[in-house]
Amino acid sequence: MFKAENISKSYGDLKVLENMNFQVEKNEVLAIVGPSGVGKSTLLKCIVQLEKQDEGHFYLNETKVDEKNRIRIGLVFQSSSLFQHLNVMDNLLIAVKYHKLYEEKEAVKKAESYLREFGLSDKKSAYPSELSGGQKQRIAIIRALLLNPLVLCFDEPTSSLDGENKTLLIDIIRKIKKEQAVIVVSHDEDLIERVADKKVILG
Amino acid sequence: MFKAENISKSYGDLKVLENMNFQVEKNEVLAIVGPSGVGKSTLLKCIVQLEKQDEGHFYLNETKVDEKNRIRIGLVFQSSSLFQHLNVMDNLLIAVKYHKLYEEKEAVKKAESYLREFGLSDKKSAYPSELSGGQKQRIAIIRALLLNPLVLCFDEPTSSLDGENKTLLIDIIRKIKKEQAVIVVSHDEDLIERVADKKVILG
Amino acid sequence: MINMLQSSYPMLLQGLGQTLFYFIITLLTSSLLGVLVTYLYGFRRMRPLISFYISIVRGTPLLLQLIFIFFGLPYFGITLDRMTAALIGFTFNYTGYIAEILRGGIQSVPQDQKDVAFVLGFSKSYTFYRILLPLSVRNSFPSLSNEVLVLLKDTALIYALGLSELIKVSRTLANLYVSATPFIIVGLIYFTLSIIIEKVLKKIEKNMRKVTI
Amino acid sequence: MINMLQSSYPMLLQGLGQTLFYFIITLLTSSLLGVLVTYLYGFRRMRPLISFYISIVRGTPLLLQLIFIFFGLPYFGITLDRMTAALIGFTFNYTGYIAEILRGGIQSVPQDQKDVAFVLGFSKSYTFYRILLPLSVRNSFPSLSNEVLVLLKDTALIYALGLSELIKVSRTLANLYVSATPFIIVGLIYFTLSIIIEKVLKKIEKNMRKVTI
Amino acid sequence: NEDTFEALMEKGEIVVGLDDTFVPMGFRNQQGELVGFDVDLAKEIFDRIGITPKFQPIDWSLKESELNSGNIDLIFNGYTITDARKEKVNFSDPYMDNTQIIITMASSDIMSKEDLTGKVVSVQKESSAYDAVSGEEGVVENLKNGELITFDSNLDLFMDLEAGRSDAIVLDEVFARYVLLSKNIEEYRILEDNFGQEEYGIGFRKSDTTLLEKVNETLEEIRSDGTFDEIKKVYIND
Ligand SMILES: Nc1ncnc2c1ncn2[C@@H]1O[C@H](COP(=O)(O)OP(=O)(O)OP(=O)(O)O)[C@@H](O)[C@H]1O
Ligand SMILES: Nc1ncnc2c1ncn2[C@@H]1O[C@H](COP(=O)(O)OP(=O)(O)OP(=O)(O)O)[C@@H](O)[C@H]1O
Ligand SMILES: [Mg+2]
Ligand SMILES: [Mg+2]
Repeated sequence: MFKAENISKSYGDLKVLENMNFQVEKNEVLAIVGPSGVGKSTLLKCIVQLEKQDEGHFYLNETKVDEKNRIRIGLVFQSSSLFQHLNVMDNLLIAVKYHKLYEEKEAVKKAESYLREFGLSDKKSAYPSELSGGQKQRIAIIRALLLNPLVLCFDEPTSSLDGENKTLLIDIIRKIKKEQAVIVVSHDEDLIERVADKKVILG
Repeated sequence: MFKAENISKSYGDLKVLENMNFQVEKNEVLAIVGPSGVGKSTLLKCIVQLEKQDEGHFYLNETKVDEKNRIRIGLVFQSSSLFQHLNVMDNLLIAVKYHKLYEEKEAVKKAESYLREFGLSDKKSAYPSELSGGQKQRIAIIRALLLNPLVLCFDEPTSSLDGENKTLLIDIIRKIKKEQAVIVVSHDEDLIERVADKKVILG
Repeated sequence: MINMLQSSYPMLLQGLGQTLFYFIITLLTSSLLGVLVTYLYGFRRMRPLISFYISIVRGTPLLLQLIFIFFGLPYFGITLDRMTAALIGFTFNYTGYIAEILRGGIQSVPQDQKDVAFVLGFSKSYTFYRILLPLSVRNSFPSLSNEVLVLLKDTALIYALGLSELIKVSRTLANLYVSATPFIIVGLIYFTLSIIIEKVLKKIEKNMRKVTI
Repeated sequence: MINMLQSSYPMLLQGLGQTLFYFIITLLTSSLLGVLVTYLYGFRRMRPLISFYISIVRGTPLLLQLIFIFFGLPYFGITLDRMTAALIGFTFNYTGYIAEILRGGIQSVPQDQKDVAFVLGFSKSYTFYRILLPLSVRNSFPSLSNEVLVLLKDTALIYALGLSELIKVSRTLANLYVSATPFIIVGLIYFTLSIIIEKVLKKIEKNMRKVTI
Repeated sequence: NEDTFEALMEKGEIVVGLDDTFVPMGFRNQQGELVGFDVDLAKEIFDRIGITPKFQPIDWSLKESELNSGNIDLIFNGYTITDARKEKVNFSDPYMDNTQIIITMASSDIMSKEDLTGKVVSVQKESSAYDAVSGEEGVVENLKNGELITFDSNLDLFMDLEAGRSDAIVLDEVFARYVLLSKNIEEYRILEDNFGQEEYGIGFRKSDTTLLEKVNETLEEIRSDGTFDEIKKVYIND
């Protein structure tokens, strides 16, 4: 389903990724672990083409990842970045609407159901600056989930989540992996243990 | 040493903190725990006077916390906010220099020793935008430590830290608490267990 | 002064009408085109051309631009009537300044906002229209307001094309009455207009700021 | 044209000197005062006063401001010589515009930067000088550049006080030679000056941008 | 407001206000020196009175403000005598006549004032041409759109005439003759009709009566001894 072949990446003199190879299939959760600063986020940025790797290629269903098919790969950033000028609902729907994934009504229904699940129903019309750290993180996760990507990458998804929300996320990951390949970057050993099917260790 | 008396705070209709009371002494680490969105960060912001509580007062060594003595209380934010236009070293030194806590030379030495401890010696002249999540978090922690506050508050200090760095931070907290009162907000049960002397549970 | 007002108000009114006409049309055309130019600046290949255009606009006085369009173009076989020449000149000029302000606003949109738009798969135009432009306008609103208020007064330059507006009327009246009072009157008219425009702009700014960053 | 240049370059040179004199002095004074006004805007009690000042500056044409200072102030017992009146007028005006641009730049500094400065116990002035101002200048640099380049050309308005600079020289020459060529020459001089200033500004901007946000 | 003559004599300097772009009355030559008929005449007059003239260029629109605020002591630059101005300033005896002439392209079918009906006519703003044309009844209303176009400078008039946007222009004969020197005069037509004659005078503050008398006396002297015509010959070719 998704494959990384000989990926290398440097920032100036700093070699961050060197000749990385891994593969992840539908129904699998791949965990990427390693000490802080080793290049985990950089790898995810390369996967979604936000950074260009110096060498190697990624493949999605046997096709090289490029401008066209990269949008089938989702990423939840380490610092959950919501659009500052949009409220929660608009943040959730803007991409869904743009890609016309489903009808507006259905999109709203899906978004609302996720919000309910994560206990955020009362924050629908709040702006990002009015949310707590964990609330922002959950909204960013929901936004990625709504897009139904083929591969979904999470960068430290539980960094601001309490136990209950973490369990909820784990349940969701277990559910979506049936249709999607999932990549999780985290320092949270408990999380890794509970969801990961395989592991890549960096550094 | 530090005391919170009848603290209440609302955002509009949303009651976030209600009649909170707690106390923390030198040689103590107070943990504040509770689900995401319950008001932990809000409480810390009130402590450093970044937000004004609606009711109640904080006391530092029996004096009300106000514009004058609030600067003896340190806070490491949940999303580690470094000054964008300053490199790591300048970020670390700007406040120390401003408050003329120690001589420039000594300050640099201290900063360098912390950077070494946290494995960041090679990032001295990097800008925040060139750092990883965990690196930023560690710099923000070092900046707070250098200021030697009477009370030091941490908001999710390990959210992006790997095991090794977390242990390092725990050691440091144990060391500084001899001179300072420490307040830690975290969802990381392992961290709380290892450092907390007492707990306040919100929500 | 009251006396002078009474006998010259038709002229003043007409001058005011002209001032407002050129102000409003230019504001509309150059805002729209300014946004377009800012958008095109996002394409690497367009940059040299746009930079060149901006250099011309900012490198020569608006007055000379107007004079060139009106008196110079006829030598190249293009003879425009006064109104068209004035509107083209103003639009040409203000589009450049507004585009430059918006470019600045976009540069100060935090990188993470741009990254998210990219990862969500938004096209360049959608990112521009839904993310960059709104944040940029918010960032640079005071500068844009400056520009709007300067435009109001720059319309006075149409005198060079033989058109008549407030300042010109005041000069004519000053000459006629051999008195500086018309300048004071026109100053007050400008001031009143500006205060109204400023109020409107502040209201817009406040509405945008409700959503804090 | 070459011929004309040869015989009239002393006049052009003198006009250029005057233009640059008023440009440079005003740039310096109004940048400094603009920063000061922006700083004072941080104090709630100063705001009404500053807003009023900005309204006056933006609400009336610079030309009228100059005329008022030179011809109006003597009625209040303050008589200034031409140069002083011109410099005061320009500084008064540009300080307002620059302050407004910087205020915008400060508004778009992310809240977290302001929060950190507060928690680190920085005084208002230190926060302004070390955090807000640098970030604001970076945010609003293209708008500031616009202002600098407009100033270069606005210096032409000193003709109202009987002072002479490039545009005035071009008028004189145009009358002398009964030709529009002097306008073209002066246009080219402005353009060259602007290109140089723009280059310098771009360099500064790039240096600031090296440090990406 | 008092008579400043004594004070001026004491200072030994008198400030002459002029528009230094007004060819051929007062302008700058290639070297940037102020020259012109009025400049030379002023030098001659004040030489004889025994006071040094200092020439101060001014914005023509603000001439009376300059005079009354004391920045300049007199207005001396092809300053047309009008009734409105007489209320604000004192004029010397007129020293020169000027006609407001009408110029068209030679190919134009405009032959007389009457032919201006429905045409575009331009004049310089705030000029005596403007006053003359708009002062004549039944002229402006009959122009195209019922308006008289005004431009910043007299040179603009020629440019607009050549561009074909203006059908006729009205301006000072003194200036027009100077301009036509450097153009091909065959391409233009100066109509027989004109918009009247006017006189140039020197403007003084109302209170400066002594100065006015002195200047009038000296002016008369200069006329009668032939110096006036000598100066005129240098700048104005009839
Ligand atoms: N734009 C950049 N310029 C230079 N160096 C960079 C840049 N971005 C990242 N780096 C460096 O690359 C290395 C890898 O960064 P990355 O963010 O991938 O780490 P990470 O594994 O995600 O760490 P963490 O667990 O702390 O988030 C770090 O040492 C970082 O300093
Ligand atoms: N500026 C604001 N306006 C309105 N509501 C706010 C604002 N800031 C925070 N809130 C709300 O106040 C509540 C408490 O927020 P706070 O950031 O203190 O939570 P927290 O306990 O730190 O959560 P987390 O563990 O997710 O960081 C949240 O429900 C949040 O939505
Ligand atoms: Mg990372
Ligand atoms: Mg929090």
